[in-house]
Amino acid sequence: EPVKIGMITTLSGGGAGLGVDVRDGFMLALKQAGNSEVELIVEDDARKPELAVQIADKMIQSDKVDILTGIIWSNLAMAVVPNAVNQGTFYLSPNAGPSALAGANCNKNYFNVAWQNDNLHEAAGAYAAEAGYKKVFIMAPNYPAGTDALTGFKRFYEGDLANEVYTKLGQTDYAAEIAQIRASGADAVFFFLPGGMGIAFMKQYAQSGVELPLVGPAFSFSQDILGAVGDAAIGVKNTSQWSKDIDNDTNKAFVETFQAEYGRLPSLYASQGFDTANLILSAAAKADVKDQDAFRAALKEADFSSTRGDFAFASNHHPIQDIYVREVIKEGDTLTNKIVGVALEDHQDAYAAECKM
Amino acid sequence: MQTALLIEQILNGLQFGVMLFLMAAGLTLIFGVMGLINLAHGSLYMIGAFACATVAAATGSFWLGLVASLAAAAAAGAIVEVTVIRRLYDRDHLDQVLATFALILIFSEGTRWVFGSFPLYLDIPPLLRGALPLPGGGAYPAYRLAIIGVGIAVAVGLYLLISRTRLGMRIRAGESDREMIAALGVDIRTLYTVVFALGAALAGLAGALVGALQSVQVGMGEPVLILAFVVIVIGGIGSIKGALVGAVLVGVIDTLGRFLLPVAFATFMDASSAAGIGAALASMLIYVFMALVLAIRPQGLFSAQG
Amino acid sequence: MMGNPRETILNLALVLLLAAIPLVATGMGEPFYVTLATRMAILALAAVGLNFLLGLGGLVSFGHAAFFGIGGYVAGIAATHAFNAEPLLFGLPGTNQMIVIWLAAVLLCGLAALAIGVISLRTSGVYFIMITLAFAQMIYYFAISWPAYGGEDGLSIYVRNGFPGVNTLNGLHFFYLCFGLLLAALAVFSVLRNSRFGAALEASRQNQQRLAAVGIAPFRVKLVAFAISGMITGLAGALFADLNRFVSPSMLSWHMSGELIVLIILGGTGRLFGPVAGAMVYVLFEFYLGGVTERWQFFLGLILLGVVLFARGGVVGLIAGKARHG
Amino acid sequence: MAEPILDIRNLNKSFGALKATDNVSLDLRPGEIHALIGPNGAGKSTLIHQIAGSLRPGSGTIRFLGRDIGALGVPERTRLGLGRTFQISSLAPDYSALRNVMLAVQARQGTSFRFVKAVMRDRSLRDPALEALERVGLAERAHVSAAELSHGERRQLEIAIALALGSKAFLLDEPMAGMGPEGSKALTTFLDGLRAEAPILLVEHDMDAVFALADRISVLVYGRVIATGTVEEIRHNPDVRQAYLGEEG
Amino acid sequence: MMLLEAAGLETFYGASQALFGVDLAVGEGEVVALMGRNGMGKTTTIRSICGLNPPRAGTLSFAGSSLRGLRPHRVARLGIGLVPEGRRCFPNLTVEENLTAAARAGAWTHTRIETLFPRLAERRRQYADTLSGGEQQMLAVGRALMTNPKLLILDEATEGLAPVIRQDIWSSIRKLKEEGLAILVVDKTMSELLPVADRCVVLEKGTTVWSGLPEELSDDIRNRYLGV
Ligand SMILES: Nc1ncnc2c1ncn2[C@@H]1O[C@H](COP(=O)(O)OP(=O)(O)OP(=O)(O)O)[C@@H](O)[C@H]1O
Ligand SMILES: Nc1ncnc2c1ncn2[C@@H]1O[C@H](COP(=O)(O)OP(=O)(O)OP(=O)(O)O)[C@@H](O)[C@H]1O
Ligand SMILES: [Mg+2]
Ligand SMILES: [Mg+2]
Repeated sequence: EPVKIGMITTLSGGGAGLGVDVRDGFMLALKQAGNSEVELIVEDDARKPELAVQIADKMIQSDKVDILTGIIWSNLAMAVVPNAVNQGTFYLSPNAGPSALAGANCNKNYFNVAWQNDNLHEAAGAYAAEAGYKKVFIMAPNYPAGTDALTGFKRFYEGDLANEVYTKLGQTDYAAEIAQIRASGADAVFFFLPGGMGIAFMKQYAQSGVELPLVGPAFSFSQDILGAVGDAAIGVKNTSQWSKDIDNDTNKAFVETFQAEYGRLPSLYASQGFDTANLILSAAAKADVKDQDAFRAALKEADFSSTRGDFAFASNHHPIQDIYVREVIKEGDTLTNKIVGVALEDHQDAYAAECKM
Repeated sequence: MQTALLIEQILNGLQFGVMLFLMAAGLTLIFGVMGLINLAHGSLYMIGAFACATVAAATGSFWLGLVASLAAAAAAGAIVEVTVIRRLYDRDHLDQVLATFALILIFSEGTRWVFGSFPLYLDIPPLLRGALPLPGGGAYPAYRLAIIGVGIAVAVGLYLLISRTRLGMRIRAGESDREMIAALGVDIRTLYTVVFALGAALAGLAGALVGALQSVQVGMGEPVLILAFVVIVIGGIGSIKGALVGAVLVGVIDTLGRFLLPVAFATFMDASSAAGIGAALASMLIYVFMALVLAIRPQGLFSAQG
Repeated sequence: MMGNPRETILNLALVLLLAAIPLVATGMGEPFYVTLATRMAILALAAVGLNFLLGLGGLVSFGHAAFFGIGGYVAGIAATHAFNAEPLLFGLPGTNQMIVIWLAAVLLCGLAALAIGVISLRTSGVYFIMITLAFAQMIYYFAISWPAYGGEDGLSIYVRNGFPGVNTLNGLHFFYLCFGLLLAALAVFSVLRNSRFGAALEASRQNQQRLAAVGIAPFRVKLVAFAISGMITGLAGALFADLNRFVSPSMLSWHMSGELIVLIILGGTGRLFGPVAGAMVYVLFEFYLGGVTERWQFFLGLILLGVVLFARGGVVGLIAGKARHG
Repeated sequence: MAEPILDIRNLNKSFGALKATDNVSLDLRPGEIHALIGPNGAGKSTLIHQIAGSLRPGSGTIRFLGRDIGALGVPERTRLGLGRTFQISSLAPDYSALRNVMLAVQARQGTSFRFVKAVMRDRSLRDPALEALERVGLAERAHVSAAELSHGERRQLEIAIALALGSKAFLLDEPMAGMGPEGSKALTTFLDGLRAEAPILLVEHDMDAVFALADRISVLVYGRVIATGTVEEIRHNPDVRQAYLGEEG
Repeated sequence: MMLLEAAGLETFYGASQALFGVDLAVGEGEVVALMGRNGMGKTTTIRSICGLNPPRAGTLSFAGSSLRGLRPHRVARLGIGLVPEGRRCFPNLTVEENLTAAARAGAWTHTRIETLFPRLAERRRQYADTLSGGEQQMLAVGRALMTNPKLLILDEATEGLAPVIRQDIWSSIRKLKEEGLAILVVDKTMSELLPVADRCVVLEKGTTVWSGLPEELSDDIRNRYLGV
């Protein structure tokens, strides 16, 4: 009997690029494995929590899926995951990793195959410390993921803060913040501004004449939006658990086949989708998904070859992995990233202790 | 806190305001003057940005892109007017709400269908790159100055068109009584198609100009829509002057709020919470302002008459 | 007075259809359709509340998500406190009793509506649309950035709240609870519409000057209507949170307000069953198209456009013909 | 002389530089029709608006039934017993003629915050409304919506609504306007009878009606009362002839 | 040939029929009075002519070309100027703008209108919705004249005007007639209407029941159809 997987992801509206990449990465893995042992249903959540809940209910109750996956955004994950896992379905997160699900509300049926939300920011903090910045200006949108980002950064950064600024979610004009940056006497800027916010900030920052070094998590420099940011991004350091130049066979093959299949370079989201699919395939090869305990144990082993190289689950089912520092470069006409160092090795999130599982 | 920074932020607020006006300009015409509730304004804005980005990428010229944005948005506007809006003039305003809501869905998905799911690249033209030095140190991006210029030019142009030309009078007359203006020999139907297309073109122009500063992606029009309505309503429906003043007030208040509120809170709480709470209040600020204005002046600051 | 006979038949058909979906679905072992029907009933209930204001009073509130969301948060917060056994306010405990939650939601939304109404009703027309939006946006941004109850991530209700004598965890039971409330709200709507108050409210939509000149203060009429409307929508919000076992600021967003308006226009503005028809059609389309194509929103847009252009008076208008006023 | 029902003292109102009401004093006594005439734009409607409460006077007092009503809003004044018609018909367009009048009846009964009983089955609303329609000769058109009535019929409906309010004084702003010759004649007869029920302040340009009905006439020019008197006095007043009547009179 | 000719007009409001066969003709330079009690179809007839409520049956021509199927602005541009029932000035435009919006080249200009109605000159910059009723009426007449029509249609154009002004308007009508303008007029004051009119057309329940010279208007007809 095939494993039935339901993918709920964002395929329309502003954040659709992320969902498309996750889906495409996921499908690529399935295709390479030969599609017979899994059945995949994909639906668009339009980035609305209520709709995501409805689709999840449908997939669980009507399609009787064994595994759910696909959600991009923390707030949608918070809406869907607790209910789904309570109904006895597995949930494998290919992107969002809100702290609640890593800590107090962790669940045996919930696995995160990407990162805990704080991870990349923590790495950025570590990098900033290592690079010797003394006074960093930090900035994120005013919502839980933004607060987590700054908290994560501060957890590993050791110097002073020039200022800590929360912007409005969805803000597109950063003239006021840039003026503050200029006046703050900072020696570097850390920012977490996902999606269009980051593109807007980068463009405006480049024009402003302020030339402080920028550090950020990979989200504003991933392959899906680098093209839109343009040359303004060149030279920026960003932290990621994945990069297209990670040197292992799986990754090389992944980048190559992805490009051949879809005509574009993969982003970290695509790699996460790809890894998630391979994790499921690896578990399905060992255990029947109907035997939940066995299947869970098989997942837990994470016995698949990840595009990131070493990959293991911590006790709270969140990754233990290396997080790299990348730099944006131009290869021919394309902007892309190159690894320039490792920020944190075998890094695990800070919430595992709160997880009683 | 330095005075220089405060002054710079006030200037930033002013320029943000003019930019807001530019984003709202098409809507002042379609909603303010023609009296149509057009929720698809943001979509027209998006179309302008996408057209500009595509043509600029293909030809390497931002300016050709700008022309394309005007043409594409105007064409979209004309098509929408002829196929949809025209049938709704003598209906309830609510039908316009539903129809233009449907148009948002169609335009957003249609754009994604054609252009894919990833943000497009659109950069400012080389001519306007870089920053001009400000007296007293600091620098001001040339492109932003250009936007201020265009915004003010559009404001003046619209003002003259609406209040000084016979065309403007006929448009306004059509808003209050279409049947009567037709009975006086004015082809109001064609006129409205043209004006709607003009409003759309302005939305498209704003999309291209502002898009170069922000991100060109599906959904970029949504926040613009709400902001544009806010600006127009604060200013008083139908008044170009009001829209400009409203936009500048919103721009300044929003900018200063973002800047000052966290500082103010930091005087009596720790920096991190102050940043959070200050920012939370700042994001509510323009709505608080709008509610205040309307509570005191239910017709906005400058309603069309007076 | 009743509308035309065709409308009455259509209304009956809608009620029966909605009531039957969950039974049939359960019979066929498709529990999800119970959830879908519950969603229809709850959205219809929320829209009935708005229809009261918008359809009868002609007051287009673009901020009803505020009440929907407040209702939802009442349920979410009460349940969370009950779940964690932390006291809520002034030592009051949280609760997982729906009745208490409903009362609290209705009360709070009524008060909020009075407060918002007192200021908003000074304006009219498009200004009213925008000022109600402004209040909803304030609450929305507050909810997003206020960390205590999850901010944008929202708040999960781990166990659906209870109702004496009903197993709310059973989808069918929960559906009929919601359905019952919907019917009650429709009854309230219908009675109010035909009452003296309803007459005054409808007159205030048509001509306020006239209403004032016969000696009825339009402001008071509208304020009461606003409060009633907010209370009904708030109740729906509490149910919605329980349906999703989750509440988040997206319930407060302007999209939600817009969606409620769309439901009403789609069904038929001011029609007793407009919201019901609208909710059923909208949820169905959203669900089916979503399953068929990734581009579902495009086609949803086309369908909605078709309805506005070719079905005057929404779905109910299309089937039952023009509304009549006595 | 009987105590005036409506007593206006030294009323002033300006729009910018324009004095629309310039120190106007006049009164309305029981049983009389007091006509208010004057050139277009003299300030007659403005005065009516101030009395009815839809416009705030700049200064001056308005007493009704012995009480200063200056601070009251439109609905309160109507409930006290000031009924008015609009120069340009103001009706609830979707409602039938009958429901338009029923609204007035319900307002008169002060029962607009009743939420249960259905109005259409309520004889206590319907009967008085029908009666009022009958009195103005519109009973046949009771079930036609106001939007579908012809101009003249709408004018009749305005009067019916004022009647249904059971007012203690009427403010009628050009009731004859839009009525055909037949309608004007009928309305003249009707108003003649109405004065026994309640006195009328009548603004009208139809001099046949004014001369036939008025007990007293006040003439307003540029916001100021230039003359008050009986029909004969006004007819022969040279100032009035020049400013207003022309060859008529 | 008649300037305006209408025969057998049948017009509907939605499903309800208001005109059941109206015949009407206005010759060059002629003043025709359209009469009938309230609700008999005078305004509907005018709306049909102007293309605002296109008739479903009947013939309708102006200066030799058919008006059937023409949109209102086309009809107006052929030379029909309308002073509608209830004034319908554009409230959000000033007096001056109201006139300008309607203007088409010809003998009538702002100056001439302001000589005809000095009151409008005084109120030039005032918004139309704050004008007194009579001032609005003057504006509506002025606005129609600004289109420089060949046929002027006045639907109760003297309603609400003070006697002196009304007399002015009637004398203007006479003057306009002398200048060769054709006029179709609805008015309730028969004593002023009949002396100016060349011909009368009487409507009853949406049909033309009588037409002829003013002096032929017998007491019987007045009684039966006009109620006087
Ligand atoms: N809101 C306003 N702003 C400016 N002027 C106004 C306003 N309202 C009225 N007026 C002016 O005040 C004057 C008096 O107007 P009012 O309507 O009272 O005249 P009236 O005597 O009723 O005339 P009519 O007989 O023509 O109806 C007019 O000249 C009018 O233009
Ligand atoms: N908008 C409308 N919808 C439906 N019926 C209408 C409408 N307007 C007028 N009617 C009806 O058409 C008939 C003719 O009305 P019309 O307005 O032409 O009369 P009229 O002769 O101009 O009357 P008046 O002297 O009162 O202005 C009337 O019975 C009227 O009720
Ligand atoms: Mg007047
Ligand atoms: Mg008429």
